[in-house]
Amino acid sequence: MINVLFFARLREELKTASETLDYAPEIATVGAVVALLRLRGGVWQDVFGDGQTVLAAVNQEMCDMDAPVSDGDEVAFFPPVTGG
Amino acid sequence: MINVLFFARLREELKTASETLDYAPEIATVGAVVALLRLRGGVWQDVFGDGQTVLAAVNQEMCDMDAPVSDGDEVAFFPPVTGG
Amino acid sequence: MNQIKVQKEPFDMTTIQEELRLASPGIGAVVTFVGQMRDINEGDTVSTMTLEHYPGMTERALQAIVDEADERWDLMGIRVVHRVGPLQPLDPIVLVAVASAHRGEAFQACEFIIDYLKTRAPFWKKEQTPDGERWVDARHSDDQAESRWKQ
Amino acid sequence: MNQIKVQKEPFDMTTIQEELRLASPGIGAVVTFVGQMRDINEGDTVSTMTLEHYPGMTERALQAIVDEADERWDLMGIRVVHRVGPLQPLDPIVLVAVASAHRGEAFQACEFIIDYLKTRAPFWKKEQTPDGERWVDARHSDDQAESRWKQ
Repeated sequence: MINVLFFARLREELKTASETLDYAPEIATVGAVVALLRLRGGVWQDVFGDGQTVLAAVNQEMCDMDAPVSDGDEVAFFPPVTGG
Repeated sequence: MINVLFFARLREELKTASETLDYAPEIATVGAVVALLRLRGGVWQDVFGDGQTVLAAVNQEMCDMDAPVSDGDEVAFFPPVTGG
Repeated sequence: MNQIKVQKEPFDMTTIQEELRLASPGIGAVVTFVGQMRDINEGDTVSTMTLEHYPGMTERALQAIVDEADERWDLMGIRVVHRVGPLQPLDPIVLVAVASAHRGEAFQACEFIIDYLKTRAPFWKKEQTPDGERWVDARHSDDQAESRWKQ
Repeated sequence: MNQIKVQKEPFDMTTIQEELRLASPGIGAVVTFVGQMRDINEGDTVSTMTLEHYPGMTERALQAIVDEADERWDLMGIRVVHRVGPLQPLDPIVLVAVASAHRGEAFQACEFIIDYLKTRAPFWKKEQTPDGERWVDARHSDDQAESRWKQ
């Protein structure tokens, strides 16, 4: 299982804050998780589409799309941060 | 008349905080005032001697040795500042 | 020695700064940055702001930034406090305070921490304006500010 | 909008910072520098320090520095408070606080003001150490810090 979280604009547009995905070797990187989500079409394709800046974190560490994903990981997606 | 002030280490070494000098055209610059004081010899020569860093202000504005001095001015001498 | 807090409640700047500066008589300089909510952004009036964050990751990200500052400079204490939840104009949003023996290091570390926080800590601002709600966009100037520190 | 004070009495950082930051809801950043007395200088224990100044010129020099900061950057308020007379370790000596819409300007102006104060404002420190009294020497590093701002 992979716990997937969405924050801020993404959470609102996707109308979900979190979901769990069954782990499979096909989603062994962050980019592969994104590709899987995009396949759902509609708003998923929009949010994760080309030209969108989506940041990712695995187990609460920011990472790029090549970062590995293992069974049990927490994978989060969110827009560029704007705190401070 | 020129009101001459001494601060900090200079005040202590010269054992005086202020004095007044009669104005004369020969002391029309800060450097000329320094030369006059140095002529007194002893501690005056030490304090204003070569190799000593003495800062000056005319009418409460820091200035260099070429700065003009007029009758009625306040001329101050002091070591490099160390506040803050 | 260093403290990081993420909280809904207002923070007390005085207590934080006093506790930091009194920690050692070897401290010669304390530099404090306070970021507060402005009533205007990109030309529009903003009446309220809501700060969302990623609990857990936020603290880790702030800790990593503070640890990096501590490695780069010779410091004697760091405090970072960031508010989340609803905020009004003039409310302090974030405080970064750094103590050191000499001022140069405190200034650099304080600015470094807030620059990195702006691009690396998972906070998101949503503004309420007369035209409705909107998410605040990331600023290019914040990316530039961060990139200064990469040598 | 700007305030300069030279005083024997301790100052209240909280009141100064609060009054500054609440002056306008357009203020987004407040950077504060506090310099405080260290119990050690050049390897020696310092029990007390006495700050002498040049009344009249001090205020003029500080005003000139603050005016120059105001010209160089887009600021929304400046406070400078400097103590004179006897001080103990951990006593705040000087506070410089700068408010602006955005943080970059507040950081730069605050550091500029303290750098210039260190080389241009007529204050002199005398330390009491176990070996007796001594005047503090000017630091070369302060001249270097000042020269950064001359472009």
